Amino acid sequence: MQIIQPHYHAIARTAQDYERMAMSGVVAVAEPAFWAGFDRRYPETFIDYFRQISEFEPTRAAQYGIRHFCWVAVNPKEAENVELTNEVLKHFPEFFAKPTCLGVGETGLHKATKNECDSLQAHVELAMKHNQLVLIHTPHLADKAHGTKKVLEVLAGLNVDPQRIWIDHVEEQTIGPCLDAGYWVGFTLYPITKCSPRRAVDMIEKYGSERLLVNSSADWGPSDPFTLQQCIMEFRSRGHTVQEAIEVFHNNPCRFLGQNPKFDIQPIRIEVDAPVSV
Amino acid sequence: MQIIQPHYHAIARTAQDYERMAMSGVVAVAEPAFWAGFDRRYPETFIDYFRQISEFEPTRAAQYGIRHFCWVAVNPKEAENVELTNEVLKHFPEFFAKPTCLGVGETGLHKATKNECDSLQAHVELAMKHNQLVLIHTPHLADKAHGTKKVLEVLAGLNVDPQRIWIDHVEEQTIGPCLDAGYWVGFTLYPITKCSPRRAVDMIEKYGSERLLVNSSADWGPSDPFTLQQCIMEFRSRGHTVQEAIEVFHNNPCRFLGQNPKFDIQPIRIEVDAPVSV
Amino acid sequence: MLSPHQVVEKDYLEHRYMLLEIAAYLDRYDAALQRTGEVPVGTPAKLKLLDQALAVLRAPASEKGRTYDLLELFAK
Amino acid sequence: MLSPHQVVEKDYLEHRYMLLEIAAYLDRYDAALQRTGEVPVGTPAKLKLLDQALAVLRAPASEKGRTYDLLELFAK
Repeated sequence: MQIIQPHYHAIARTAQDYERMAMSGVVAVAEPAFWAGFDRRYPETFIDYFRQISEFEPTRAAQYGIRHFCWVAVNPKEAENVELTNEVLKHFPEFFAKPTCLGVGETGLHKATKNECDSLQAHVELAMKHNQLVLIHTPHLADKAHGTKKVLEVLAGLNVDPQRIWIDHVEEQTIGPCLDAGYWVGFTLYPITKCSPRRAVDMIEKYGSERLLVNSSADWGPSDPFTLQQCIMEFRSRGHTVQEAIEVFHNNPCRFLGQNPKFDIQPIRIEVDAPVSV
Repeated sequence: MQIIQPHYHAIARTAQDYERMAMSGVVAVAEPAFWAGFDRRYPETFIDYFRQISEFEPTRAAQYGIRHFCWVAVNPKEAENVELTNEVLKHFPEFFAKPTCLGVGETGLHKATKNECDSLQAHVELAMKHNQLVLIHTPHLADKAHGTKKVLEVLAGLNVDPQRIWIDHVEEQTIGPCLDAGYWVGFTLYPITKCSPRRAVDMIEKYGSERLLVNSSADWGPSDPFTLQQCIMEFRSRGHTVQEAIEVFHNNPCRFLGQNPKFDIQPIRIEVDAPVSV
Repeated sequence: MLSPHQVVEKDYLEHRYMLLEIAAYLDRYDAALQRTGEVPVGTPAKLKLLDQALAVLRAPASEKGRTYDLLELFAK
Repeated sequence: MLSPHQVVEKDYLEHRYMLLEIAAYLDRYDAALQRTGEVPVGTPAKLKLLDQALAVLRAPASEKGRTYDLLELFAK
């Protein structure tokens, strides 16, 4: 089946992952800027990181016939370093000009501190000023409810187009308010501890498939790109059609990401051709 | 680490499994005769199956430096066909003469019917008569408690050496009586639904590591040879030493299987050599 | 072997996750009832069994332990 | 979508398995206490939380559902 993986940290994943994704129908991935496992100290590191995901990583993906797009951001965990954040933000417009950069992400909150909220606001404002898409990370586990509420508060105070903002890592507790406020939402699927493929399908069945993206976990921690394909299997096993699956796992990413004209993959429909005469 | 996988259905597994097992330290596997997913009709099929696991499969394993041993049996599920069972049993002595055949297995019970019990008895008696080892399958899920009790009753009525009998697939509910009666016990680890690596380690910690074998699930159904290595990781992560792990996952199989002199892999001990002088 | 504190910490998140999965399973059944308008004749046997298992997990452990007791329950 | 009956049947064994895992986790804590002879000052917070979650799973579902309620509980 045709699949788009809209949130994928390729630099932390193997060539084999690319190969297996290609073989299972993945046609495109989009790579948000992420935390590296430690707090980086130098703006220069970020610039080189953005170069890596906007210049080098597309060549790696291309070897498997996969399109690669990216996003730029200072990670919420690093937003405590205000000077670093402001310095890096100055360079965003250079990357907005790259042919595969879709916008700002993943910005968002981790512990929802004052500095994090300021950084989130600065990220979103810069994106809106440059007509970019935004991908917002919400905290995990016990911090999720409070952090998501805070994200919504920060956004409510800004002049944004909600349709161009995707709030990621929603769960049963947080999906409602995000959809109600007009944003796109995303599920991130984990092999264990966080949102599972089954629970994601439950939420799709409950809330419908509009303004909704699904991505696997895929980073340097416990994660598995194939939780996305597991989710498609689960979705289909509950009696949903191939076309319904394509709407969620291929066409929805086209609809959201395609708001940036650089993302030129179009929604598709499976039609029965002229019947074979017997 | 040095690992022996004492219960492995190689004909249902891939060359990649062999390769990855070899790379993780597996030095030997033993393949009991299994059910094929449907009830076989012809004794001839069994003869060819026993030839496959006693003649061909060792050559496949050898390519990865893995020793391959086997066991012969009519599966409990097929014991309802009394004529078939009796016909196949006649051929066992030919296979007992093979250089890698360790005995009779997996016999045992599935639904604990009269015919199954008769077959189990005939299997065990034949093994004892020929001085062979015995591997006994116990039923899964809701049938396990009753089926295991019945296995112990059948064995109690026979003249057996308990030390040469391994009762497999024990869980918290059934391990006690099997050990108390002097038999060896085995845990079979599944990725889901049955005994997990963690629960197996719990039982090792509770009952000690004597007369105890651990094997992964590895057949044509949902199963994973690497649940065995997961179990070793879990065991080590709880503070048990490498040598303690070797006792359970390498030396215990040597102790049980080595009662048949064809199994000539010896227990090992990791010794610190002359210290490096600085 | 691990201390009691280490036991709790080591695998807490996985068991938290399992409880969420079980919650979602029960919610899924309710959602299916609501969707189909079906009025069940009592709780399905398997869900009753899970509920009894939850009761065992909440009660003080027996001498043989909760895992043993759950296996006994599921074998009925 | 699946019927209520199909929902129960499809994943029953996995959830049965998860309850056994949770039982073994609680047993493991008890075994560690017994082994170390440690006398805990009350139940650890995380185990209390799991017990509260078990209570939610046994109670009638709220309007928002059990998964929602468990997430709220775990976020406290």
